[in-house]
Amino acid sequence: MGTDTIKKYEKEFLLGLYERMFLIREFEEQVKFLFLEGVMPGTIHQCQGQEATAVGVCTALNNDDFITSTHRPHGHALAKGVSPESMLIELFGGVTGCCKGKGGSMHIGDVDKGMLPAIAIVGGGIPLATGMGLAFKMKKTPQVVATFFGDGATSEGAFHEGINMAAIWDLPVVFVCENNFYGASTHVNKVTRLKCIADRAAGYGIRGETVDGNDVLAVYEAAQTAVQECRDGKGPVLLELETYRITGHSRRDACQYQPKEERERWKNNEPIGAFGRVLVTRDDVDEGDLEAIRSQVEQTVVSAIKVGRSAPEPTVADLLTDVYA
Amino acid sequence: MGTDTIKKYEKEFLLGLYERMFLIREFEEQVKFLFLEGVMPGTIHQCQGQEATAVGVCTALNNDDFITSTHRPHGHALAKGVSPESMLIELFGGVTGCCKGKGGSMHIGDVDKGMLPAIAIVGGGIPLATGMGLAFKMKKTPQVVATFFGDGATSEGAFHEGINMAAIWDLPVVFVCENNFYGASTHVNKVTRLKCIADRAAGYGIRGETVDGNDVLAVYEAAQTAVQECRDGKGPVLLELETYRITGHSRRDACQYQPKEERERWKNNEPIGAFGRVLVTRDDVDEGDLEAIRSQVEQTVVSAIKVGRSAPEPTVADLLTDVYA
Amino acid sequence: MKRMSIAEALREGIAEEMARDEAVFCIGEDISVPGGWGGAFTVTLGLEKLFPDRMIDTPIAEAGFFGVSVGAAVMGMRPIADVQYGDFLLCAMDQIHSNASMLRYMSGGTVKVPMVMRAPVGATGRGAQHARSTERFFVGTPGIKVVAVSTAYDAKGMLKAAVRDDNPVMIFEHKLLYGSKGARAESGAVDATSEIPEGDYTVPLDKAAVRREGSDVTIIGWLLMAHLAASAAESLAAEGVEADVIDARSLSPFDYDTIGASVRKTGRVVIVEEGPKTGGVSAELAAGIAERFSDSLKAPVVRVASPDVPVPFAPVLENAYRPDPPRIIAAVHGLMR
Amino acid sequence: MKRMSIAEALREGIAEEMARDEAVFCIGEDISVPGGWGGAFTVTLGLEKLFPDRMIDTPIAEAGFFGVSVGAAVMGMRPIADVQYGDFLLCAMDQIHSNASMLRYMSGGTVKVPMVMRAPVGATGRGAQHARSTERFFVGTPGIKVVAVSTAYDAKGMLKAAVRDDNPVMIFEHKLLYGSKGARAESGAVDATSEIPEGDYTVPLDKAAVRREGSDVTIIGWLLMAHLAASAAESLAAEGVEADVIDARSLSPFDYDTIGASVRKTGRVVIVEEGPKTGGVSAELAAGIAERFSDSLKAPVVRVASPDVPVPFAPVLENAYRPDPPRIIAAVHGLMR
Ligand SMILES: Cc1ncc(C[n+]2csc(CCOP(=O)(O)OP(=O)(O)O)c2C)c(N)n1
Ligand SMILES: Cc1ncc(C[n+]2csc(CCOP(=O)(O)OP(=O)(O)O)c2C)c(N)n1
Ligand SMILES: [Mg+2]
Ligand SMILES: [Mg+2]
Repeated sequence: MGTDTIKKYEKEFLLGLYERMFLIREFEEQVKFLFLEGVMPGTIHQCQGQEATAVGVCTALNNDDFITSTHRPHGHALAKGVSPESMLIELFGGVTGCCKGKGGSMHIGDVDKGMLPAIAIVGGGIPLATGMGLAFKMKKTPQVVATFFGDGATSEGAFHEGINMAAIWDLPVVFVCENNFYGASTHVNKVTRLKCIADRAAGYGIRGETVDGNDVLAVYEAAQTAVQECRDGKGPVLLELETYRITGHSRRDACQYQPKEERERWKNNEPIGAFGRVLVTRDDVDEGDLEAIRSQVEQTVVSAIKVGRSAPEPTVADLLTDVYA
Repeated sequence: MGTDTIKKYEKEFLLGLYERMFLIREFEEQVKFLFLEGVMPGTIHQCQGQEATAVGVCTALNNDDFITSTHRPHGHALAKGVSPESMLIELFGGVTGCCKGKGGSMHIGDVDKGMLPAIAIVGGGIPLATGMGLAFKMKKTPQVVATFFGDGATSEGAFHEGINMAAIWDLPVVFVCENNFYGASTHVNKVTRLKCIADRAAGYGIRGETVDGNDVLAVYEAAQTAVQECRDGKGPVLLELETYRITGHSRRDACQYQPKEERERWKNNEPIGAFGRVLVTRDDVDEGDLEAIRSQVEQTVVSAIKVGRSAPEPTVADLLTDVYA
Repeated sequence: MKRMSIAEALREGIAEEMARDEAVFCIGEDISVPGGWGGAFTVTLGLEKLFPDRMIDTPIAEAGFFGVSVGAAVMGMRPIADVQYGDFLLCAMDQIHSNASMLRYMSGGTVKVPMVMRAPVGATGRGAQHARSTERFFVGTPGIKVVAVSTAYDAKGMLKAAVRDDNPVMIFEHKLLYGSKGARAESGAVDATSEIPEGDYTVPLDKAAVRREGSDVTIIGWLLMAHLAASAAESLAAEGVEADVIDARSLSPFDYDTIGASVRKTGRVVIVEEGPKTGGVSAELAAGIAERFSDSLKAPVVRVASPDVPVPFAPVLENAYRPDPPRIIAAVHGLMR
Repeated sequence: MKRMSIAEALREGIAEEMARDEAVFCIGEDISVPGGWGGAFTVTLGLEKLFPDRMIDTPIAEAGFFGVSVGAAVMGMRPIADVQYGDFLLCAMDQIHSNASMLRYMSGGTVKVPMVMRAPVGATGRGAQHARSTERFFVGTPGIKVVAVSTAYDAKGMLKAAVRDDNPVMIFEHKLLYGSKGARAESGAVDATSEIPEGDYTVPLDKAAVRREGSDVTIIGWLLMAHLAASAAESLAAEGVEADVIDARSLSPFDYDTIGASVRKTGRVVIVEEGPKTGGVSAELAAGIAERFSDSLKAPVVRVASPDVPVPFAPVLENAYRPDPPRIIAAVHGLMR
């Protein structure tokens, strides 16, 4: 993440990236707290440390572009513009949540914001993204879909089938692999002989690229290029974003399968701090600007939590609705 | 298929290859005839034109090595040593067939000869082969498994999942893709962007190789190398054997989706005639030797058909047996 | 009016719906290859000439193209996904069950998935893996509607209703009923042709059909078994036993109005199902009838189904596997005793 | 004797079988990663220390590793395949149904497939895709045996019997019954611990268990529902209604001897099932009981199950989805009227 790159952009744009990344971090940290406190139901998969992938990719998309997501969807949703209130209500099982309390953490989504309800079956959302790309192509709209999935998902048959069909039909789909080096507790080196997942692209005759997923601008630029290729009918593209979750896989995971020094190294390289350090090298940004953003975001999350906690629950009658259209 | 290569081998060995290929051809032609005559039940998928792949690969295997097969298994079975009688009885639904009449054409197999009952779900047999390789590795036996599948099967998730696991565990599995350029009526160019299927190997970090699948010696030598690599713990390997079926996909298929001149070209290059032409360039082989083999094989098939047609049918009581061990 | 086979009627229905609505498209393996067969049973033969951009031939990748259909449907398209054999639905099971059927509910009703799935079932001399009656895996799946068509009239009408429905609809078809012709004809085929009226019509997805009226016993079947039930009923009539024959047709939900009216009249029920008895569709039907109409039942519901074995290849075994009129008649005799 | 949870009992059973027979091995996702969790619910925790070569962590590829298990089994190994959530069986459906269950039959009995499949089911606050009760997809699948374990004693004994069986055996386990500890503990868990005897024992795969005796009504459940049935029975006893509580336990085949003895005694049956009512396991059970024991039935069999909806996330909805003692009691009251 160079101080040169950072000069190419408007201040507002850069601070916007910072703000959205910090929103994700703060959201996740508060949710973790609520969860450990025992007031939040369910199980959660969080993305602390991976904020740059969600924000970098989604910033390269238009409002009417789409994303699909996984069991770890909070960051993607916030980055695509799903409101923190509607998400927190959902996490608390409230009837006014983005899925009326029927989805929960693993199925967060909001089609009005361009996000399909997340698919928690690993790899299971990938063919859907191909289908969305097919719809865009058949309808001749200029929309693009970015489909997030993990390193672990690339071992699933659904990945293979979905990406191959997007390739043969030249569909506008950006396949975004967030390689955080672990699928649950299993290191990626145990599940593929390849050095990098972007090399899988060769098996489908499409372009693949490995990017520093903790560098939000690098992600943004790679995503922009990929999105443009897709809009130009030159898709699909496979983007591998190398990152790390600096929290557990789910729930109360102590991550004992990760070497301590690896964990420390990545913690020191987490994307928000790193971006902040580069940001302040600009003449027109100082630590105070960042601090102001952070405290404003903290306020946003605090009040969203308040909304979430006090949202009305569904009634038992709601159990039977929304099965059929 | 060079006249040089042909000199490296013993006459008996070469005539054996010829004999087994011709056995497959004759078997298939007679079965086709019986089928069109209406005396043979079921549906059939035949392999005329693809004899060199089956024979080349299986000749590189030991008796206690294994193969798995597909909806198009007759050639593989004959090449691995399953008896023509037991197969014909099976095709006629006889109780003394290799699967007691319960399997039929698409599930031909005989574990005593090293052939699992064929799996007719496209791609579905591939993970089984990986599991067989895993068993050999865990039991520390030197056995190898060769798994046959078509070009069409490489689009299935089962292919991806199965080959990847064999790769990460270094299993003794030869993945044999018989690329006959069509999956049913669909040309391989419509279902992958790749120029050749062997390139898929790169996605799994294993060695891939494209071989002239109508050259039985080329197939044999490539298979031998692959099998040896597997025995040495350096597997798996993906072999792509380019060939062509000079008969229909199944039943009464007139192959109108294949360009006529393409069909003609391959017919002229069918492996048995081609091998015969090279064989007779040896001083110690002449057309009479080949003729003798052919008429002996014809006898074998005629008498196998006789056995097949007159084999006793199962009784209704057999319906309920063999469900559980 | 013209007489059509199920394959022809489906083809005409698909063509009409594609002409009516640009969002409708077909997707599947070998469905529109020039010189090919129009799917495994000729249903889509030639449609690529009419709709060159909306006939999508896929790789052999069922999970993939069912998932693709879901994604396209959510974005406003109306895919008709064609699986060559109902057995291969199992390859796509996760996409159908986890995504197609549940997305609407998980999204709190903000998403809809208007897709049609077509699957040929039935034992037809092909051995165990191309023969299963896979209705059982989808009946009772919340979010999916399931129908089974046994006449050309229903095939066209229900196909059209399914395309217009905003939910995933699975249509089961039977290989022996298509009336596929030429090289794709099936031995042992049964005539399921109908007079097809001119012009647009639909057949509701939630109504059973009474194929024959009688007051002594109710015989319920679907697909091939509806035909065999009718033929058994003819034989029974010759001996003076008059059967109501109901083509259950809508398998999810069942039409308990039609079924109930018959049960209240006859008090005796035989359900005929191709496929292993245990855990089949007729288990639900039998339990559902017993729950609703036990006061009218003169005897427990009888299920005539296949034994609990995979489908065998040998014709003599396959014929014994498939319920047939003699077995249906014997069951009725047992009930009338 | 020592008191053990289901997770501990399964672990001990697996370890004993692996020690007894070198062909036994475990395969699945995250089952033996050092520093990991021993599978999603701690069942295999630490076993890699005892059997470093026979604990196989796989990529996330359910169809793949179930297929791998089939292949290994056919070659003489005895895999225990662990799926993290019963929902993911749907990803492997084709491998299980087309290969594991049918290979023996298709081969005319020349091949056997001795494999164990373990699957945790049940709604536990995780939303629709990690919550399904997938027993229904396997009950009645010819070639597969299906059991469901609701006590630690049974878990160990049936696991061991399953490993020794020469057929594919699917073991369903319930997330709320494991007694997983520490970071993997489940909120809402129910005590399913047992005293586990020293030494080897097995529990047959085809016998139901009578958990409580009474003569007024038979309540049949399995997994969590067996516990809730027992608890409902206690409340009923307080009002003078004595229930036989049967843990169906062996779901394929059902133990109609044990069930029949109870039905003949009580004449009234309530079946309790987690999962959508239509097309569930209790459909078969209800139909099967009606067929066999109708002379003893004083009223039609009653099914208490979940409504026909996917599993909702909000706790208030999930609790309404899951059958509970009040609903069981109400069903019994309805029957006794
Ligand atoms: C089909 C399927 N198998 C297994 C799981 C259980 N599971 C949930 S998340 C996870 C790991 C996913 O790893 P990866 O794709 O790398 O994503 P990450 O969690 O690292 O974001 C697993 C195994 C699942 N949800 N779906
Ligand atoms: C999962 C599955 N999908 C579809 C089919 C139907 N089908 C049978 S053979 C075949 C084509 C297979 O092509 P390929 O793998 O190239 O083998 P080939 O027939 O050329 O030998 C198809 C689509 C099947 N048997 N299984
Ligand atoms: Mg990961
Ligand atoms: Mg092919």
